[in-house]
Amino acid sequence: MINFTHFPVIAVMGLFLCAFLVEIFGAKNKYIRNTIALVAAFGAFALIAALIKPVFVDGNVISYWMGNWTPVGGYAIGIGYEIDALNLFFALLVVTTVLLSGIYSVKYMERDHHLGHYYTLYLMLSGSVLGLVLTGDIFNMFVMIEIMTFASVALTAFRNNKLGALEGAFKYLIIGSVGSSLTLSGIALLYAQCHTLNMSQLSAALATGLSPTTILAFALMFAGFGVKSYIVPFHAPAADAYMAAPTSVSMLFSGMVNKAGVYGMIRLTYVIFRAMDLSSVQLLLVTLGTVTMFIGVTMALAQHNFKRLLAFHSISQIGYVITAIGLGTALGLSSGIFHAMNHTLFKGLLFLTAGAVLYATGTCDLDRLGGLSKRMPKTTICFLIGAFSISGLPPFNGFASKWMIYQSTFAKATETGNFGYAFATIVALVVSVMTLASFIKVTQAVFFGQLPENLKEVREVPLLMRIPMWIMSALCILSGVFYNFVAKYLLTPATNAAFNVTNYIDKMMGEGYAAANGITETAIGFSPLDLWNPVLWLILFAIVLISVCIVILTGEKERGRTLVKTDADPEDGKYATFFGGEASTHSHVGGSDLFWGFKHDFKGYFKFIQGMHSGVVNDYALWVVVATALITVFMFIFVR
Amino acid sequence: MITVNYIVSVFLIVLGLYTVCTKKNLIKIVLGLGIIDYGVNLLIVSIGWNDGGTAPIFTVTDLLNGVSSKFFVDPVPQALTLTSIVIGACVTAMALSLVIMVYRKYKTLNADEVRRLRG
Amino acid sequence: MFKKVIAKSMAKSPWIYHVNTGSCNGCDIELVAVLTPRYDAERFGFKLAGTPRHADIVVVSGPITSQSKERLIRTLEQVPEPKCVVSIGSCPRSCNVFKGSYSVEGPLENFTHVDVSIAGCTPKPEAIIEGLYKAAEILAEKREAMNK
Amino acid sequence: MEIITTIFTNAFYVLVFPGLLFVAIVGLLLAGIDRKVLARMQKRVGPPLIQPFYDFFKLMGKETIIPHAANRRVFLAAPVVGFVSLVVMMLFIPIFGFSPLSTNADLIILLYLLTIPAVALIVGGSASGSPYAGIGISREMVTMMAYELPLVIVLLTVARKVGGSTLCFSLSEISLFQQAEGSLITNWSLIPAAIAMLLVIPAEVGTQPFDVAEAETEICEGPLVEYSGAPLAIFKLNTAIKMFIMTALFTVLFFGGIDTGFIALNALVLVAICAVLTVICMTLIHAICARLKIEHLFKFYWTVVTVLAAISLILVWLGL
Repeated sequence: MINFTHFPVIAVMGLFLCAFLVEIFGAKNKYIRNTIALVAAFGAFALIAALIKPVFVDGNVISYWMGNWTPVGGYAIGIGYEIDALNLFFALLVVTTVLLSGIYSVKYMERDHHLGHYYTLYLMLSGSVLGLVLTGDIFNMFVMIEIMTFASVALTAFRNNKLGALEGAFKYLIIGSVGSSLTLSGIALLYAQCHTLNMSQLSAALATGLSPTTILAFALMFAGFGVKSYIVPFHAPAADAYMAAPTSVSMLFSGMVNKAGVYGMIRLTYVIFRAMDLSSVQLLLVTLGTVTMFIGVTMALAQHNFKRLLAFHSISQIGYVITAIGLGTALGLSSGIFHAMNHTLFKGLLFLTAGAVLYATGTCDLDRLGGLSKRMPKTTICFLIGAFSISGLPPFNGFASKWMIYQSTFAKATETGNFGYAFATIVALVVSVMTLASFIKVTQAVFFGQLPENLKEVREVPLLMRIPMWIMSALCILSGVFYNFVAKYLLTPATNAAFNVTNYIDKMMGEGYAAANGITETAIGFSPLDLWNPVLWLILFAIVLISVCIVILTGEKERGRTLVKTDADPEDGKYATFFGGEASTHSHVGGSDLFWGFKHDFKGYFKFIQGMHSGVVNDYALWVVVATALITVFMFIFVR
Repeated sequence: MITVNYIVSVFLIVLGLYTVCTKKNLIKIVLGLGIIDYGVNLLIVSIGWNDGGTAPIFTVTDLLNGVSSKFFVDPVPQALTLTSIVIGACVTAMALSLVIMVYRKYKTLNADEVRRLRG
Repeated sequence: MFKKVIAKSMAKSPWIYHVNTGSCNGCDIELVAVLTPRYDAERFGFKLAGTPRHADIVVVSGPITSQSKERLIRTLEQVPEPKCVVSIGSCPRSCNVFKGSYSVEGPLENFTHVDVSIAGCTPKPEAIIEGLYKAAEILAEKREAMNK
Repeated sequence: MEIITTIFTNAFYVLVFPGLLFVAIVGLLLAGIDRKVLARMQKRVGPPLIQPFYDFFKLMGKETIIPHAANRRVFLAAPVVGFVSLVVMMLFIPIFGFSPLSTNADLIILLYLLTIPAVALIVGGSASGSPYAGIGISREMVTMMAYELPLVIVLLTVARKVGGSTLCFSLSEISLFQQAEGSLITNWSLIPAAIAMLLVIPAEVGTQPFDVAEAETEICEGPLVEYSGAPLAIFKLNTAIKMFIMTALFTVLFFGGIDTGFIALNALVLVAICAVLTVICMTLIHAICARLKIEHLFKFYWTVVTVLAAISLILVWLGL
């Protein structure tokens, strides 16, 4: 019998330990360096994956007290780790991202210097996010947030010979620190009221109702986690940092750093304050989420840089997640975390393809790329899978989660009779189409169209960079096709865990503690609806595809059609692009030329929103302050 | 009076936020962050204060006599403050090093001119 | 059976791509007149295609000028097999009044095989329809020849 | 034995009726009706009714040219993927009660399946490497953004109307509801939505006033510029099938509930209604309108059509 209780803390500590071992032993030798980093990443992955059985399948909650400081007299002073299905769900996302990013970094970062520092920071970032997700102590969570901010900032500025990197890192640091200060003040106020830092005890202590102090704490922490998950008024530095960081790090940012913010938000609203049955909090989250997804996607439509475009899409997709978890229903939460998972997968994949393009060509400027599908066919296929997933085309995973989000928002609208939620559904659907539009723009500008002269010699990226992309692509397809499996074994336990606060408190503080403090909620036993059957659909698709292919491809002789010529002479005018009879010249329709009609109709809006993203750090800080003030006022007026 | 502490800490936080939002000099922005940190630290330390309490230190006799009846200040916020101070120092160091690098590349400390990433 | 259906369809649905190689626009107007309600070439399945990739019949009007020669040849190359070339009017046949000009390269026969040549300056729409109809039949024959 | 029968029936559903063969024939027939009626409206004789079949077989027999700038695999796969998704879509649409693949999420699945042929056209055009196609796909995408918003609102309206407080995305349930309560078109609060849907159909299919993406006179057929032979034939077939699918969807949403008792007769009634709808919403508008500019198209859909659809949604929401 293996004792699983030690696994989470070993995973976190192992990552931190290896972070320093890399610097000590691997500063000179790249093999030692890579080995240590990959072993640490894989070790964390294995340790967390080993917890699937006890937590997801058996339904246990694992608790661990640092130094065995168990609660005495109903007061938890020591730092505790508590792993229920919700934590573990996010922890799995974190370790998967870390492992794949680690494999990708080996080749991607090989041209950089001082890689010892890179791996130290990389492992520290991973360890801190894993610790943030697994911890049951709110001050420990804050410390992990701070370590996460440092590591992120340092990694953003890692290629400090580039102008954007320093600037992005500086903005990220300023806004991030303001956000963590907000969180810390919230924690301090909570401590003043409840005299505890343990999340389960806080939850029990707050059961008696909210006082003005705790409402202020709630507002401040809400804003603090908002900054960490980059919902709209707080989103500006994220776009800069994602763009400026090395791509393997951008993938970490969008795959786990902002998922950590989302996790904090769920923990805060569902478990600590148990505020999700308040319609005002629901309305606040759904409004923020809807605005986030719309502004994110419209900003993405206006971008000229591949990575910056992806960064704005990250913001937009987080809007979906926040909208869904803001509904406060079981279906809403499960669709929200499902979309968070899918976002990790497909956005990670897209960042990796962006990194591959950057590695191969040296630029991410949409106006200077084109026609790369001829030179990098494998990357192109991965990109298309990612793009179709994020746009929610069936049978990819984005479709499954988005469809759940529409279902849950509209169900919420019909339940409450509030038309605003139906509006959220419509916005979500339209944003989905706009997402597709902006990825069509990337497809046309980077992978299809005509190959510029200076990119004729581009080669496909090395195998070690393609492996993570293939894994991500496979996960994108599998989690879309076997959606029922994911929903049954991952989403349902996680959703039930978030709602089953009693179990969470009792496991940590001792049996009967929750009931003694007046929390009598029981498990809701949620199970997702059997919405559609993608496997059947896929089989049908295959039947039709095969029959069509038989007719088209094998019927060639019967119809006497001349064969498709593949090895035609490049100089042959017959196979040249049609230019109205002119000789073929390089004439590429780049990214910025697309969607003219759309932008023309909304030129006022685009001018305004692009002007708002002024790039001045003071403006961004002002947004944070104003938004925090508004959230605080809203909470004081409406939260009871 | 403990109320003064709260007022001053809120004042410091607001002052820091004001600095971050309005001052265009990058170093002043970093200083603003520091002021916010001090305000939050003061807030946390004040929370643990108990009027008339002693330091939370037990002598051997106290322990031998069983549970102490002594009234002491809450030690946890002080531990939190120490952590927070360390983190604040790290933030400042990190930010200042970034400012130095930015100055080398951009030849300016004006926030209005450090804005290549926008739109 | 497939072959027969395709060969029959080939004659029933010829799509036209029109190239003006320096015409005076007279023939072009007559070609458009063919599609008007009065003559209605669409009843035979004729349709103007937007690109040579879709075309079956390339209609050339005007003498071949030095500017248009290369472009014409390139366009003709880009039409998928089987294809027909039809010339309208006297200019592609003989260069008409433009013969001898420094910028005229000569009649269309010099550069490509012409399947149907419709005479007249300008030919009447009825004549154009008949010529195109003949071209469509030639198209079907070419298609059947490809089967062997 | 049982399994073999099941496989055989399913294969019949997918390949013959109401799948591949049925949609292809009816789609091409509708396209023929469209062309014939258009010709009669313009006092022409017009092509024979089976002209689209001729076009299709002719294109199948032509040479397929793949340009150098094109990505060969994507270029060839795009039309097939679009075609397959259209065939699968037909399996979700009940022919007055008969639908082999109906689930409780039909409408959303259809909404997404409808985008796949358009995406296939866009990706295929993009893969051909022509700048004309580049302009074409940008217009196609903007068109798609334009009609998607009213379409979403129309579908939500119907779902709300049929499902009441628990909304109903299942097309067979929508059919059953109409059998019990009469066709939805007779409900006055849904008439604006029906008009909006009628206006969405031509943009979805890409017929005359809304065919900015394939404007053959200005950008040489847009995304199709480099296509020839069999892939082009399949794209043309896709357009024809889309015509049928969209009108059939309209029929199910607003004229559902007609049931003669025989599947074959039901299918005939469906085709007849589809033909009438095709004439109304495509041929008629085609005959009287000139092509719009792309920004005008976008403005039209996001103002006039969206407002019509939204009026219906609000009326239905208020319980009228």
